Amino acid sequence: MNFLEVKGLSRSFGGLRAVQEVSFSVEKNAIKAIIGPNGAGKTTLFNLISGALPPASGQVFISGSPIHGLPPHRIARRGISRTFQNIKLFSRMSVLENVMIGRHIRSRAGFLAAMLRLPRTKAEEREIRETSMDILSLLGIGDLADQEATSLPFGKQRVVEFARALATEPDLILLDEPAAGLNIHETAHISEMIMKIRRRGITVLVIEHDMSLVMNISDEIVVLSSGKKIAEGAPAAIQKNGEVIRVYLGEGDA
Amino acid sequence: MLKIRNLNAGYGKLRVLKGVSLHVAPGEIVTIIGGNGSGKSTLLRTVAGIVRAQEGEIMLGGRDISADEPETIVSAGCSLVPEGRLIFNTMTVRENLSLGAYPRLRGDRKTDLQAELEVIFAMFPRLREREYQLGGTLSGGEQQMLAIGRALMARPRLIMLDEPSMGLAPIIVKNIFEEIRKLRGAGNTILLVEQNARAALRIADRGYVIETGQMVLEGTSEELLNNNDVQRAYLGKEYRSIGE
Amino acid sequence: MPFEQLLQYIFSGITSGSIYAIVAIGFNIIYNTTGIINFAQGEFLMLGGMTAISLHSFMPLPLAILAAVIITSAVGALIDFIFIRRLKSPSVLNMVIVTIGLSIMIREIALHVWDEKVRSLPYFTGSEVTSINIMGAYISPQVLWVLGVSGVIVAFLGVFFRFTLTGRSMRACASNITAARLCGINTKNMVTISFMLSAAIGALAGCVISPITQTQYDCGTSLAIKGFTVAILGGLGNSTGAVIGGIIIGLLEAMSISIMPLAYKDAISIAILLIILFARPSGLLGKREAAGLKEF
Amino acid sequence: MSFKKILVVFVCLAFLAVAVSCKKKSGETIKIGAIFAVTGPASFLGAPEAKTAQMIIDEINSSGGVDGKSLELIIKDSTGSPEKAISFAKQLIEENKVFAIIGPSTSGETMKIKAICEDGKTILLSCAAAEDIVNPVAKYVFKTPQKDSYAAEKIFEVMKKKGITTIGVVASNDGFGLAGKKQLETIAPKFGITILIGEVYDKKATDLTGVLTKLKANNVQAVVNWSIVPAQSIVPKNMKQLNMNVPLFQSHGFGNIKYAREAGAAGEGIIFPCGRLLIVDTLPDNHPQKAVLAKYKKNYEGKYGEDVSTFGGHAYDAVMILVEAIKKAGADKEKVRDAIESLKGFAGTGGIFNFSVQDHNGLAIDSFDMLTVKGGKFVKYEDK
Amino acid sequence: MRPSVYIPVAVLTACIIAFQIIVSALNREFYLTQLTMSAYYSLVILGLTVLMGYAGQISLGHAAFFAMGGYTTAVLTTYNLAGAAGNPLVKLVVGLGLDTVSTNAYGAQTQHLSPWVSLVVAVCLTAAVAFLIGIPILKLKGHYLAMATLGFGIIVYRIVLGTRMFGEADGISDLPAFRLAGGLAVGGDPGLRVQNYYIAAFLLVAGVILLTNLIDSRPGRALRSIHGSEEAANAMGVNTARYKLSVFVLSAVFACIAGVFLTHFNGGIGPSEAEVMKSVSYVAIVAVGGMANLWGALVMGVVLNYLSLRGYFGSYDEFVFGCILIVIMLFMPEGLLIKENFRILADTAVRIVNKCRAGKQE
Repeated sequence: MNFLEVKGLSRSFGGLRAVQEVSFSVEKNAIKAIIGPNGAGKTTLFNLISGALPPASGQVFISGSPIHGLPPHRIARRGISRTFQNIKLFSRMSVLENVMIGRHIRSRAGFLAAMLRLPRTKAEEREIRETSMDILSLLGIGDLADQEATSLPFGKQRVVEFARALATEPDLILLDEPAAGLNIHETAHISEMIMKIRRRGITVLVIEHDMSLVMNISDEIVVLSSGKKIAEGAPAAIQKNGEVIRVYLGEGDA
Repeated sequence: MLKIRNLNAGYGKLRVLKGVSLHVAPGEIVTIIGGNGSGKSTLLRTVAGIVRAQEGEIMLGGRDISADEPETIVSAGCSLVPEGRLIFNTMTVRENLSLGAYPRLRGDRKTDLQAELEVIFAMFPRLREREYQLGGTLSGGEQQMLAIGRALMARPRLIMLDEPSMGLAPIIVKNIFEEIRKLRGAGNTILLVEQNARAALRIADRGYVIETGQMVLEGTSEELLNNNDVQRAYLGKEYRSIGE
Repeated sequence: MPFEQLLQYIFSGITSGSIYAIVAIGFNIIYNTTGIINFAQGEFLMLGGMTAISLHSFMPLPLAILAAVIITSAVGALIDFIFIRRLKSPSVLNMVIVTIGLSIMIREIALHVWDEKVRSLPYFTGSEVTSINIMGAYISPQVLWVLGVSGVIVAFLGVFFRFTLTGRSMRACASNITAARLCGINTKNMVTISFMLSAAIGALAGCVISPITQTQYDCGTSLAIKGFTVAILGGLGNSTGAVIGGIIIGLLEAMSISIMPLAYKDAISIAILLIILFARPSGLLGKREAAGLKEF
Repeated sequence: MSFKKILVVFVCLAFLAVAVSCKKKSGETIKIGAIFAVTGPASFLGAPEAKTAQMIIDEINSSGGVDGKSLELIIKDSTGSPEKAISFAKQLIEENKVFAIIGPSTSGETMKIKAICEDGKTILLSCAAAEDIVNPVAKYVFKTPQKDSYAAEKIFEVMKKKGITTIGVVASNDGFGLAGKKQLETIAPKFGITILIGEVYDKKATDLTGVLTKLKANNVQAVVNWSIVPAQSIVPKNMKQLNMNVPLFQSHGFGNIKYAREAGAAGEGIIFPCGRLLIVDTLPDNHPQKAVLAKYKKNYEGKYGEDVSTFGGHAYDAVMILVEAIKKAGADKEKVRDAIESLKGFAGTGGIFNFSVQDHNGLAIDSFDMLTVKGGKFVKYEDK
Repeated sequence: MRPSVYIPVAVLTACIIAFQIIVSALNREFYLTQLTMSAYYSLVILGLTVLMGYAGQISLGHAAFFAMGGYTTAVLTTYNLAGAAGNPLVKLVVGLGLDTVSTNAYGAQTQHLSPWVSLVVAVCLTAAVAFLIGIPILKLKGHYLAMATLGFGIIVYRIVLGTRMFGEADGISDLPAFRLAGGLAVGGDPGLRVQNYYIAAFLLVAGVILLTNLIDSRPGRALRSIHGSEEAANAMGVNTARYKLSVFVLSAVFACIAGVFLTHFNGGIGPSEAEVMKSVSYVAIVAVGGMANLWGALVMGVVLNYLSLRGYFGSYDEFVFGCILIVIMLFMPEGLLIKENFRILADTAVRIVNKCRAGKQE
């Protein structure tokens, strides 16, 4: 049984059929990349998997149990975490606090306990803080903990988003263009981090444009075009796929 | 025609462009390629006046427009076809196009709108068929044509196109690029930002490569197409060579 | 219920409904170009009415109304120049608070300029006792004026937005402000025009309803709340929606009177509005996405 | 930026100034507090009341004061909100140590501060109408407007003569309207009159055709509108608009010629009970109130350039009763209170006041006359 | 966790005590009356700040919750139990010892429900109503949310104004004092003034501590994340609908408690407490205080209400309020009491001092 199983997922907006009958699966602890031209429906696909959008039809299974149609916060509790293409960090909160939100599903203090600051809550809070700091240090931005997250440079914000997603201790992480807007060094750093994540036993699904990154890290690639899956396979196979070359890489002068 | 020197710009505290310089000569097609988030759209938006320039100068035909409002810049002859097209969904094709001529209609009420529309319709016959249809009901390619047509209605000296191929099927992309090539033939100057680097470089005279808000490379299209770094990062050359 | 009586309730509902609709349209004009609700909209009605009443003491009625409309739209422009333009990258909440502040200020200034007493313009045709019999129900000629002027305003706005360059550019601003700027439209001026236009419409409405409802320095607030209700019910930014919403609320109120204590009239109409909102979170004719876009 | 700096500093200084400043006045003065709804929804009561009170105090001071002492009036604007009235009452009693409080304008506010004045042993001369203010009698609380029940009785008397038996009542949803409606409902059976419909409208109502249609549908023989708000001129207009040709009775809240003028032609023939302030010109010279009324009307209209109203008259009576009592008893709160309680035959604008231990209003039913509108003027109503 | 949070609380407490000592020494204790009232209104504003500033949900109907608290206790504690001794419910209440006997202003004894009971009833009722209407209302956004909350406020106002049980336009008067424990009581008697000041101050300080704790905790962060990006918060596993609802209920309860206490302190309540303008002014004060700034809201709440309750600006009260709104929104959209403004003030003060010194030396 595959870890993540996507079956016949479809969704349209108005007349635009953003995702049509997309199916694929991801094995436990694999890195799978989704590529395709802008507007191919990649981000919509992520939104469907993470529950941000309900699918019009189709199913999503995680370890065999269905998660389609669940609200995003419930899906998050099933161990799926994500980052966003246009970075969505929480404004007016520090880097550390942003990452601490990631610990939300791993802690349980309620309103009353928090207001009264019960001993149990204090202990939990300490745990949240320490774990979050650990993650920041792991990703090498421990020194930024007290900065306001949204005032950081672009590259750092990506790392914070990463840290936040990791703090949920996910089984599956969805990365939406993690290298967008980053220079070559930062991209290299990101690719290292993705490998690090995988070593922790986390399955990775990544949307990316940077071909060098994609080809380097992914075990398998799904190619989308105009909402449809046009190819799936190992990087080497994808590179040879004529259809992919025609659609994705330009006007087929190969 | 357009000369940018040491331009800094961004949103709030975030600085996206860091000392960008470039120039476009009359009658040229110049393309800017770069990854997502590298600042190429911001560059066009800054020239158009939508994003405020924080530092540096933008000379359009010998005048600094870096502090001007967008409407002044349009009147000065520089139009932007924005990313995502941004047509007026709730208005008809005809209304969309006529608003493109807004600055001239305001200046001179007698402007022969119909004649101007005919020029655009001649260029994009599909739009004539859809003249009284609402903009929002057009297909992606038609919307892109409408956006370009709307910009042309202002009779710009310089047209800036932001990702015209975005979200379009390959065959439509091909058409759009064909139209762009024709525009140059008609004497327009074009600054093109494109993610589809190969297609862009193929119709451009010169190109720039932008990375995290800085120009890292400049050259003729030929040079850039053959540059190793460019091939690796933007043309997928590396694995293509593996494949070949 | 006999037919005449039903018709009488319908007249009553349409009268108040068309007043609400005019206020709501004023809201919509500004909302469309700026994305904010101008809570001082009711004060435009009050200002228009009050100015016309003052001017009427030494000039003929049509002239007084015209002058009042011009003066009020100048006030609208002034508000934009002095306050709205100064706001740099404001949040919706900031804008709302500013317009609330403006509404309070205009009201209090009016109190000290005019005093607390009620005033009214004379009936445009006929007098207080004139009454027209339509199929057994009675209606004052001034009500016909209100209906007529509302109709003219709606028609005028329809023509203005569809066929004039300025109107089209304002629609363009409503549709997509960035694209409008890229077309060379001076969006700031459009905001000024929208303030002037909605102030002028408000002032005209204030004059037409003055003989029936009378004008007092603080009559704007309750009208504004009703107008806001109607604008939301119809779907923000949608003028057709405003007219439909206004008539619905007006009729609902009139009908509720026939079966329920009058004291709960407002509570009933608003409760129904809430129920409609829960079913259709963007109002009757509102765009669904629009409701989600404008956040505080 | 520099402007912002100036602003920040300015705001801080302003707050500092507000915090530090303490108004201090001393000397041989008697402080009188006044709580009126000068602005806000009840401003048509509070504004003339405040103007009147200020005018009389100025007059008295310029003619040498009372007992050789000048009077100081501290007016507080409650905007008609009970919580503000509470705050001001406490402030006036404890901080300003006033001799007595005039006002508030509305019954809701008065009821809230009744106990406070009682506790603070400060005389309260309310300008609000509700009978609850003086029933049960509180030692220090008085009121000057006429009783609602008398007004209701007066109205019913006329109706009875006219042979009216079924009526509809509309009232505004403020203290005045609701109290009046209650009185009408209580007293109607005594006169054999049935109230078919009793409705309450919003004090800011702008159109009442709906509710009047309901009345019309029930074929009422007369309409009573009990309120003090501008809707008093809307009701007659709407009635004419609906071609409703039954007589309209209003309450003593109609005592402002402004409302009759707003109603225009529609206002003709409205019948209402009222004090005699508005028909002073037609009173015989030997009428005990004539001199008082004429003087007040002349002074007020001369000073403020607006028509006198019975609301201002309530404040006039309150101040004059207090002054009269101080003249008699000197500047001693307890003695003045006793003096008010024993005041007899005092001619005010509202009528002849005869206070007693049980009666802290002091007006009898003869304080009302029935008036009507004729030719845009108030005249005494004559039975036909 | 973060000691810095307790420093302002300590400073506030010190200020509260110092103020009382000073005014008592100067024999000007009457200042405390309106300060007490302002403190209760500020409690409403504190609750609203968490809802608006931190969770990003506007409410233009908060006066309704205040009124629900005030009216519930007013109705329950002015009902004379002795007059209905035969009623089984009354018997039960008396049997359980939930009644109290008070002496009213006219010297008569009345037997009524204990304010403790009415406090509990009011809080439960308000929480239940807030919960029930919150479910559909909080699904709305922006102007539509504003309208819905405004509408809720209007409905409550109309019910209060149109129902005989609530005294219609006159409201309810002659509430008994709320006897807490050990001789402490909330009531209008001048003798209770100092202790009432401390009771109100205690509630306010407790409110600030509780809310500060909340904001800097797991649920607090979740609320703030909703304001930052609802989508991202959701993706991190925050049940945004539930959190919005909880904070709505919480802030309603704050308003309700303030309503209960202030109504007992005032001895009565009128419909003006439920008016739309009241709700609007609460929202405006939150904005003026700086939205996501508990301390700003607290200070502005106390100061502005205090000035208004003292009638400082006479009939220009509203006008001044409008001016303050506009000026602050135009020039300091982040609020008046933010660090930057304090820095400007400090800088200017230092510069003035330096100038004076320089002047002296010359």
